[in-house]
Amino acid sequence: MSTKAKEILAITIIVIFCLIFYIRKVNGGEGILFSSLVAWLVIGAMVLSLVWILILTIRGRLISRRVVFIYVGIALALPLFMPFTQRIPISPEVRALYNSVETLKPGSKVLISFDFDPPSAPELQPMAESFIRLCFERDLKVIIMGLWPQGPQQANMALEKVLSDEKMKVKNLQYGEDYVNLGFQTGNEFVIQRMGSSFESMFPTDYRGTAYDSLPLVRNVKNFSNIDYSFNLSAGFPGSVEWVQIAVDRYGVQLGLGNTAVQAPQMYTYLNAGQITGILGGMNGGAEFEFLCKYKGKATKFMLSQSFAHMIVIAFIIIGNVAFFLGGRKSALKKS
Amino acid sequence: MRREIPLIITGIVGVGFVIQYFIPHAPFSYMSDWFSDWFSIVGACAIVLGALNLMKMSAQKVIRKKKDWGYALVIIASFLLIVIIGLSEGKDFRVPGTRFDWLYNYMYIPLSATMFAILAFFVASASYRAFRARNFEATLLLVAAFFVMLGRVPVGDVLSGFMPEGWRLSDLASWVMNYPQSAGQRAIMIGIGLGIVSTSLRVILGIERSHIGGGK
Amino acid sequence: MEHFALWLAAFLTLGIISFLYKDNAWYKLTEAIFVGLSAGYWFVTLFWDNFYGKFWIGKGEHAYLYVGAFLGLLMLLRLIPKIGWISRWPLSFIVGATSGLWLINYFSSNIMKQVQATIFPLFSSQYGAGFDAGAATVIGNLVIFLGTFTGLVYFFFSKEHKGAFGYTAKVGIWVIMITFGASFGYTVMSRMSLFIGRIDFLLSDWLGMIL
Amino acid sequence: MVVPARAVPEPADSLKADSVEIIIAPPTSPVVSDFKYDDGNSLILTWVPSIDDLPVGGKVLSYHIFRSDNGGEAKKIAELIPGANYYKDEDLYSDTNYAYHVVALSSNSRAASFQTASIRPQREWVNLNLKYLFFIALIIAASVIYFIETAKRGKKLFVRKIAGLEAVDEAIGRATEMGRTILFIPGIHDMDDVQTLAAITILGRVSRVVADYDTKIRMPVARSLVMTAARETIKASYMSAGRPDAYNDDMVNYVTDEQFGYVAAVDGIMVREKPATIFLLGAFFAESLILAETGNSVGAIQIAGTARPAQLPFFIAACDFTLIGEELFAASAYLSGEPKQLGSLKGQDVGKGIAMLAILLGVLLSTIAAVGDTETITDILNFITRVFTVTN
Repeated sequence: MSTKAKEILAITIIVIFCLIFYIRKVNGGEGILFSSLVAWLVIGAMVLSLVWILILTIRGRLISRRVVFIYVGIALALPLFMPFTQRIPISPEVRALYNSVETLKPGSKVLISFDFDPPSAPELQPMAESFIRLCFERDLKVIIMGLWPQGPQQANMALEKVLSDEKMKVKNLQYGEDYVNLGFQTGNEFVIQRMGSSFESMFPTDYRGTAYDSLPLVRNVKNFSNIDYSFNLSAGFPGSVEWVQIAVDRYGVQLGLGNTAVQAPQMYTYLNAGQITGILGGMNGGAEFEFLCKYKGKATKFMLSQSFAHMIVIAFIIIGNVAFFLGGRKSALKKS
Repeated sequence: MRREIPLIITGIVGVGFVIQYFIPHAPFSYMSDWFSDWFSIVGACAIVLGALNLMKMSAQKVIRKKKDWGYALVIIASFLLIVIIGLSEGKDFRVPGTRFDWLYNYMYIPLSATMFAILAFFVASASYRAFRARNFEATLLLVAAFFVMLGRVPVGDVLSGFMPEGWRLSDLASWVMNYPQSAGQRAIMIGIGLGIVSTSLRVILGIERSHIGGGK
Repeated sequence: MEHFALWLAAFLTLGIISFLYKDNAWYKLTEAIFVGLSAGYWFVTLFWDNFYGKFWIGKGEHAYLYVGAFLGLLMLLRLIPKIGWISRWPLSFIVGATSGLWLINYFSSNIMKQVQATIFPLFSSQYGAGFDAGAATVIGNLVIFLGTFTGLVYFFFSKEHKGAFGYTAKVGIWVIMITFGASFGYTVMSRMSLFIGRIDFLLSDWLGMIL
Repeated sequence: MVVPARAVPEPADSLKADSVEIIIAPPTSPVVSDFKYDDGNSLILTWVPSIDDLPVGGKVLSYHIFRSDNGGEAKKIAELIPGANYYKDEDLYSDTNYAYHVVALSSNSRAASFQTASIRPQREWVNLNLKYLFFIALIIAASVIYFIETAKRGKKLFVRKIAGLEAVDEAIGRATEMGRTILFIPGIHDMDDVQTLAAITILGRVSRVVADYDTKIRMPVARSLVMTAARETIKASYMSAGRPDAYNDDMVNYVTDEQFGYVAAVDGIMVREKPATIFLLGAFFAESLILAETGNSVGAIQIAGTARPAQLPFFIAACDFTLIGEELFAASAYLSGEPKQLGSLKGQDVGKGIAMLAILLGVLLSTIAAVGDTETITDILNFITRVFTVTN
């Protein structure tokens, strides 16, 4: 069979597979969960095949990129079907953040800035959800804004998710009194700077177009001095660096950060200097925070995939190095 | 003159923006705010040039029936589609429920999020190929990556569970992040600062002039 | 419409993923859609947010905005080949302003502040446990001090990396390598989670396979 | 300036009708003074807290600040926590007179201070807080200029080899031999980023060689302004190589401003055109590894450089040569080989020398001060710290 025919066959199979499952979903089909026996068998098969690859590599046959890709795909997808949970140790910076929110008095005003867009949502959205949930549980008032255009949209998605919970419905939280979404404003760090004198000048209306004055929650909020705590969910510029440099350094705001794992290392300098109260770094930080909030959200669910992916990457680094040392240094150095 | 005027503009404007840092008095105190606004407006005008270029290149492909001209046609069509919808919808084009928002949610997000996400695969293949203990430097890189990677997931602490509290892999990872990592970052940052000062100075002094079609 | 939207999103998602296998017609199609769509997206966004939102709305109140519009207009003169060279003026204006702003901002944030942050006593009286303990902190402080110092030696351009100077520079590059390793290790995690998000879309939102 | 201004959840404005009134002493000696080195829009108010404001068992629950504009009615402008003894009032006008008084509140009584004198905020022309920063900047800038001038007068300056830059000629030569294109990616930021500027200046050198060798160069960009600047640059290189006819505007083309849309297109170009040499220089974000890995998979020689520390490890992993941070900015000077450009690198070294000296002295002195506590050493240390502290 020619490559082309194989490709067409593969695509046809995938399309049929998708159609079957889609129809199943539309007809109310439930999700699939492996039994632990199946899960262990899958893991065993993966480990065995990795060993086989190791043997192949030692014999001098370097595997191609595509094989690595397939392993990553499997390592990320299959754990979502597995019934395992793992113990999550809590790092001090996450606990510090949790504690600083916990010590706020009920009724305190918390400002949350959503400075990310959909591509970073897998990491930051779970943090947003559990943070908002924690605020509502402790009767804190939530003020939302965004320095990225898509931020407030992400905030609305998080709010919708949190408010749909039975526990929250009982509280009967009202828009404008218990929480408010001020929307997006262009101007990057200048927005923070100008908020230092007046929130209203930057957000004359909320995202719905309601005037700032007619929102009971923020009517008396002039600037940062009326905010008790702020939390910044950031995936880059403008984001955490600007919040620390302007809101914290100039206006003395208490700030906690939720960062993508890429950005988090740079923020440790601020943590050490005492400029921020804590950091949630990446999905791991999100999962730890969910654990402290006693809530099982997406970060916890995704952590297993995450751990698997890590193990796969480490396995491939080991395989690469074993090949390098055993299989003759020169041949291994050539590009695979 | 065609060469001198741009150089003079660069020099004067450059010096002006350095000086404004030291002068709290208006109008100097507004200069950086102003520049940020000016730049957004210039950017909005300049994208016309870019868009026209994209259309021209694609149209040329279609007209000359070059290889893959069909895809060039798709570029033109999708560009025009979103521009016409976006401009006709007025300034609230982003509000949920608009057609622009639909395009954004069901086409733009999947595309950009997936392109970003395939990075996961490239990270793995780069690790497999590049992280080899070729020499001492590469080994250090590898070892640091290894510890931080393991220390940042729960598995790491399970593996090092035999160590007393405070000495586990996650603690080691934090230590590496806080100390050696900070040190390296700092050296790099100071270096970058100096590089930027010197490059900017060369530009302001007119020694570096290639960006305006310089040469001698 | 809901069904169509989901399938469309899935079609585009899989189209991009197919690039991992090889360059193919499906990817080329998604790529073309992506390029056209995103260029248009930015065109519309810049028009409404920057030109309309910033300039058109604000011009009455803030006369200085006309300067931006004027520079933008000069930029557009490029479209007329004969006087296209005038567009070098706004370009030099932007380059000048950028150089000036960055020169002083980076001088203060990257040089002054980092140097100031590195001035600290090597011995501290606050001890924690384990890696936070006294010894680890003292060693850590030493590492920061020596690492920053030797790292700077590595970047020296005026001297060949030879002799004692060469050894110091060597230590510098070691510290920099550890820095890169650590950032890499930290980054791997983030990159993995991105794809988990897409799998969640495909398997959960689209096909309903995950609980 | 960190102002300990935080809202007190329960304002004591509405006095509770408690049976026993808790009497407190008023805050004393309120003084208002101009906040230095601003555009005449802030004042700073200080006072001595009430003697009943104690850290433990204090009776003062909060302070309220009142302000009267041009002798008008005094209005409450802020509520502060106990222990506060100063307040910075911002957003004022330099043509208005302001007077203040401070009120201490217990749970059911209040005690007001005297009113301060009435003053106007002053506008200053020079921010003297930045004098040390100015001097150090001046020294570094002066040494850059000094070395440039020295070089102009013909003095030979030594600059060590930078591996990534030594490889540039070879990389271009390779593309010429193979008859393939050179791909130049200037990052995804606009012209308002000095990294992009650095990339464009390097492009000037690279395209000069390209023009000499008659190699093909391809440069897709993500910003319209970068497109314009890059065209000017390449055109100038072809002119100075004496081959203006060989230049074509299509060498540089705009793709899209969107980060990943751009990546998708560049990846496509890489796998279809299989360039022999790829330059990745400028401001890069998450796309760095996607580009570098795809480039690697088509077997191109890759020279990368950025000042984004987070992306450098990926370039190191996937590219043949990487310019780390400062090296990116040194590249165009180095490649030009012009003495005056090299002079500027010497100037940078002076800056590094100052930084290293300050760090060395600072760490040494602060360690001695922490152990021995000698007054002179503490004084010197404080001076060094003050020199490098930036206050706005």
